[in-house]
Amino acid sequence: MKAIEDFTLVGKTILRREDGYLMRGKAQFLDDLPEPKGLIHLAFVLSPYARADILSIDAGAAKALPGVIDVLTGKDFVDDIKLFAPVIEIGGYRPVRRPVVAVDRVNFVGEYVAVILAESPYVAQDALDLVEVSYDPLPSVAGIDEAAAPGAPVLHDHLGDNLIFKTAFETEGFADRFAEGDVVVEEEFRLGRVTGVMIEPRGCMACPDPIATNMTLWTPTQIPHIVRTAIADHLDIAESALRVVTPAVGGGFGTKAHVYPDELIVVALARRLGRAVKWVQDRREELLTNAHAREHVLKIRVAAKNDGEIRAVHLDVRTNCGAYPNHPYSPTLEATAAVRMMPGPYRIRNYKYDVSSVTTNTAPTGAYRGTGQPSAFLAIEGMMDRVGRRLGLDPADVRRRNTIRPEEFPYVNVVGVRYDTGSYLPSLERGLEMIGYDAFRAAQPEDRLVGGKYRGIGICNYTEVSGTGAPGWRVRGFAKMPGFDSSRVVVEPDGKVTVYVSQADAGQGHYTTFAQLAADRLGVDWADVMVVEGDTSKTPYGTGTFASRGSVVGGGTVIRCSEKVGVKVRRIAGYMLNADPERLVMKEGRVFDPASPDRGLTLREVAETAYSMNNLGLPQGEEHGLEATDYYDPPMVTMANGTHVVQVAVDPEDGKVEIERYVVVHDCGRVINPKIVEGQVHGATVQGIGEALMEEIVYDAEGQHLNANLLDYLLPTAMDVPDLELSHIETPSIDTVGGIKGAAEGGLTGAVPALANAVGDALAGLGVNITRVPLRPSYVFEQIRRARAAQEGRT
Amino acid sequence: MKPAAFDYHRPDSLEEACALLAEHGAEARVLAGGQSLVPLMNMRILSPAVLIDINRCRELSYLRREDGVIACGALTRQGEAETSDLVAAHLPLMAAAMPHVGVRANRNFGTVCGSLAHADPLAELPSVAAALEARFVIASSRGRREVDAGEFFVSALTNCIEPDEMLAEVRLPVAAANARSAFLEIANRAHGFAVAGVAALVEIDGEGRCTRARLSAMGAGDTTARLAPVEALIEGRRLDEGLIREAGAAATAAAEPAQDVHATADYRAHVIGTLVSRALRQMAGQPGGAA
Amino acid sequence: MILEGDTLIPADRHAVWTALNDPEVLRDCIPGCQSLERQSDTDFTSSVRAAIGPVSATFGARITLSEIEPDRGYTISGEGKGGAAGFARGKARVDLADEPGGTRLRYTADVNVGGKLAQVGSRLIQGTAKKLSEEFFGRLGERLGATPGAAPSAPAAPVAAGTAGLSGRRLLWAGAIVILLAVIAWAIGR
Amino acid sequence: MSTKKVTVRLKVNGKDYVRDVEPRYLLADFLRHELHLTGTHIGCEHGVCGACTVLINGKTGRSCLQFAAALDGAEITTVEGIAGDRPLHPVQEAFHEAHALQCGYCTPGFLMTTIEFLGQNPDPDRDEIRQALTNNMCRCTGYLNIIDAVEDAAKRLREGAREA
Repeated sequence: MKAIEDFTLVGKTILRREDGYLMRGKAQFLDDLPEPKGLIHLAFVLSPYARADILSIDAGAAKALPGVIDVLTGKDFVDDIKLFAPVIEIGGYRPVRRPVVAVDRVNFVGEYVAVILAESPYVAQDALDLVEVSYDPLPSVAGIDEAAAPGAPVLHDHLGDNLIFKTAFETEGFADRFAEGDVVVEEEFRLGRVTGVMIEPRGCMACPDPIATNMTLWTPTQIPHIVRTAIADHLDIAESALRVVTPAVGGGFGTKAHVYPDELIVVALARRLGRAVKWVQDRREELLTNAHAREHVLKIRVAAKNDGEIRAVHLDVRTNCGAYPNHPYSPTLEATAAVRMMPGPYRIRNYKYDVSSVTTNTAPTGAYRGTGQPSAFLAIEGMMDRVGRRLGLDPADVRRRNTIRPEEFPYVNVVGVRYDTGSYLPSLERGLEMIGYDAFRAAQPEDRLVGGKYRGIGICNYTEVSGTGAPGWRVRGFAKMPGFDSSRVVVEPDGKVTVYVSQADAGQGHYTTFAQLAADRLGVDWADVMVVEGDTSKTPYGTGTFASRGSVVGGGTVIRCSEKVGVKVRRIAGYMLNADPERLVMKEGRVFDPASPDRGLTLREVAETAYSMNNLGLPQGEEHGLEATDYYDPPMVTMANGTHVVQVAVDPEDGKVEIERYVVVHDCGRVINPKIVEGQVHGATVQGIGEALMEEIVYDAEGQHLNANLLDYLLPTAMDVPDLELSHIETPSIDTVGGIKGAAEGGLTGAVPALANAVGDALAGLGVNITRVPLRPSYVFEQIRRARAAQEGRT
Repeated sequence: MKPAAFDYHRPDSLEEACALLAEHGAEARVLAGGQSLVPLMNMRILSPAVLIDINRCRELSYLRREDGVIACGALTRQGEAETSDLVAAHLPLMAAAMPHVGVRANRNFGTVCGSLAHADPLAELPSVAAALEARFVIASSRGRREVDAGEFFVSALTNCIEPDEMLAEVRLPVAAANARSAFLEIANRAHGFAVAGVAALVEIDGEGRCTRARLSAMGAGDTTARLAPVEALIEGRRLDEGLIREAGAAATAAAEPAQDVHATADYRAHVIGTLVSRALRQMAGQPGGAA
Repeated sequence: MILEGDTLIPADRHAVWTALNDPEVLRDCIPGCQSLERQSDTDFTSSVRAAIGPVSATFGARITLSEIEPDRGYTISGEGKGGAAGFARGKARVDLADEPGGTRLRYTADVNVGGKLAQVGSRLIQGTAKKLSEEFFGRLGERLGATPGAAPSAPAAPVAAGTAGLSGRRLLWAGAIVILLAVIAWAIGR
Repeated sequence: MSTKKVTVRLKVNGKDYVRDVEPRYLLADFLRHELHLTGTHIGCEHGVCGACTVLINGKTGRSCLQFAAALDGAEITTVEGIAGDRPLHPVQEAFHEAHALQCGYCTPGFLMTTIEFLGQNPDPDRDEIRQALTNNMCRCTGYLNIIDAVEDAAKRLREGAREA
């Protein structure tokens, strides 16, 4: 990829154009859209049981309630919605399909059992209380270990057991290489189950539209094109007859990058009834039924030489699929992300992994910011500390010993992923320097007790997968994941620019950054560039905005497409100016030869020619119009990187973890808009603080969800957030267009392991071994108490 | 998540409110600030047939000093108590607890009496009221009665108010000149939804001896109650470090907490001990008495 | 959730056993019980008016006895459904043993609260069992204490005892039967 | 229980409205669906997240925990009333310049909280700001830029007050 050397706007902070209408309350989120006449409001009857047979559903009283239009059950959808399932083609994956509304059997608490159709949301809720469902409860299973145990209740009979996915990988001669280690260090790590908790829950509205297309679905999704294809596949609707539009989206975080049963249901009902149908999720439903994530068990064995060199790693990852595979990723997503990301910034050449996923009577799990990476780095970064402790080496030195050095790039890692560029070692060094690592270690007493609190430092040096292209999805079995994204850039007759992008913004600032990129390439004022996205009828097809792909793939295609239009602009301008198009430049809304800058054209003048609005005519063979379309399939993946270094104090009297210093070094290649990148780092890091210290969805052994509300599922508040000390390194990619790497997930990926390691370091003097998150005070306190008791027992 | 329908009444006086309660009894709920009630209604954990909105009963909105107590009416907002000079001057324990009660938007509307009537053993104000030895004035068409905290708090989210009654006023004894107080709580994050907490008040004489101790712990059991063994332990003694530690251990031993998604019962018991020790340490170091 | 506990009842074992199988005694001792009828040797139906926290309602529940060992113990199962609010069901083993001063009643209950109640009502559920069981054993003790043939002069108040719990530490002590009823009540009373 | 409607008179953003609604109708729904002031968002309906925060008689309140009927006669300010169609309010300007919003769903609530807070504490330190911001939850920004924005807004308002 030829590097772009002449960026003008890229790298500059431009304040977001979205802010004005958002701050004036003028943005239209799903539930803010004007309601069509005759709108039907839906509510779902949710299963209270983790596993049960549905014996009968009596909706008589509900149907009799004034304002209730109908009450439908699973059987009512069998004919018009096919069994719902993602398309996954990878060895070891065993497909499971599900009805969108349960038929005869429920498999998790919150599964849809019946659908209320009512004239108002209040009446719909009234009707929920009147539907009598008779269940025959069955034995259920919620945890990974329990679901994998012999004799466990089996969710899906055709599988024979609960193992929905299992695969393995091993480098040549692995056992021999492993045996070369001087020491073997083993550990098992666990991550709690979490979810996105966007402040805007989900919802969707389908509107029959007999004139334009047959149907418009409004849904705050990160993947409008994939939603359209999934609905077309499952409902037998022509893709041309379905338009999927994302209104303003109140946060996505991967949770909104799925296709959900309700999206199929509203479209099916709108089609059947010829009326608009809307459903708005409430917070309880959000926590019960949206894709959850994590709940991973990682068993890791590391063979190391006495000097700290990691000789070989064996990683066994087990994940909880939930009751059904999510759409479109299935449980393979986090599982394969974890094992493929584990090598991270390290020179690990001998690697074996086993990975598996089991079905349980819990909500389906799927994508959430960081996907698999917080788990992978909790394991490998945790082992860096443990290898250090075992060998009497500083954990920073163990990392230095194994980190890929700048001169080794481009580097292909052990699972075949190419690291084109990166600042793995400089980033680590800068992070350590910023926090004053050496001084801290020098002053740290052996028992780590300073002023009544245990103090420690945790490091996470991570890589962040971003901008995955078609080959990157294909190698992991995602058969229907396009991988590419696309754009159409139009110079309008007045010389202003419209950019249509296949992505879908959920707060990332695309309306500003994509304008910035197009303006940069076309030499116009960014304010003259409008951005349109999140509408399948307006933009060309593409993958969407998740997995840190917006800037890499969306940005890449906007750059490419703008340059394509630029070629035509210069061709027409060259004809008009009687100049060599190759010599012309576009700057400040004009096209001219730098040798004679006074003799040029405005972009508007060129556009008027292109649109036949003057008598100048076009060169021979040139088509009218001034636009281009581009489909950009980026490299397999592009690795960003960074380092989190955290200093914590743990109070042994109450188990509370206080973050005293928090340093982030961040390298996402070419930065488009620094302020926006900073925002991504802040947001992801704080979600990581949440995951590390407080967030967890709790199921009891029977599969009952115990905290589907925001009093019991805790999100960080402003008081939980330390001021971050943030530093950027800019190491542009040489593989992607513009050198851009993704930026959205590293914060979370860095925070979870760094915090766990910091607490582990603080308590290492006591002999406490921190192997799981979240680290709530109750848990930390218990570890301290046990360790102290054990110490007293020894003395 | 929308509330079920209800019949709505908006009396202008306590008398009218009591008449409505007499008429509707157990079918009715009193709406004041709504910060505890309405979430339960939205979730349809609670769907009262009748709502009696006392927000127009202006006579119930007051904080005033009367013979050694601060009287707080049923309609007095938490935010008013938080910024009240009377509370700051005479109820320092309550003043210390106020910032922990929900968040600003909750306190702007939530009432002191509403939180007390909600009787959440993990809430701040019930423990404050118990430590202060508050008296609860319960009104109905049958008349008024006054009970203490021990009688008022029956169990988790259960008070002693009969269906035709309402909490009309809480009477909070003013702090003695030699009183010191401390309020501490701990949560799984920096602010909000305590896992445990302690409201403490001690009086210390010229010799540095604790002459009176009143402590109540949040999360120590299924109801708000004082930590009587701790009080008995420290009364008449100097608050030195040894006694402070002993008191913490006594609090841990006295607590009978429950386990939930936030914390184990063990943790709660121990952290209540920790908080009791911290509170006593804090009070021992406070100016005001001879130390 | 597993709940375990025990209590000393000031009456001899046979008297306690008889009481535990006497619908009339149970009705009098279960707080808010309006009816408790024996449908067969092992099946009861019950209607209870209960105030649990801010929730008060009348509910119906089905109770079944099994593994009956006269004068020694039985297993009691209950189930209550609360429609949209969820459900509660549970099973408890109750065993009786002689002890100076009366009869030791031990119970192990496995109570499963599900649906909306479990998801959003955790604060509300806490403590309910204890309150109701205190009342239940208080009344049972009073009643048996007053019964001729019961162990004399033992205190009528319920006796706290339970030691084990989820955390191995005085989690809850409560009567199995009443815990079942309490959570069932909870499920219905919204 | 009846679904009989009652008459509600509210002054919202300086304008008088009269509507007949069920007593159970939440203020949030009233603003959004009766008055079409959809800038006030619903996030949890149990008073925790703060997305629905509006000013009720000058004080921040959860519009998901208030019945419109019970507020008969009250004055409400929603996000639409902060600047109206005029240029951005200094608090909004500060949010814009600090990049204190991403998806913007929670932002109306944060603006309300900030306006109330700075009215009571015109020169807060960062800890006080953090404490005030517990009134609302944001999942995108990690709060840091919001804290910066409130600091900056305080400065702008103090300077504005001096100039006036």
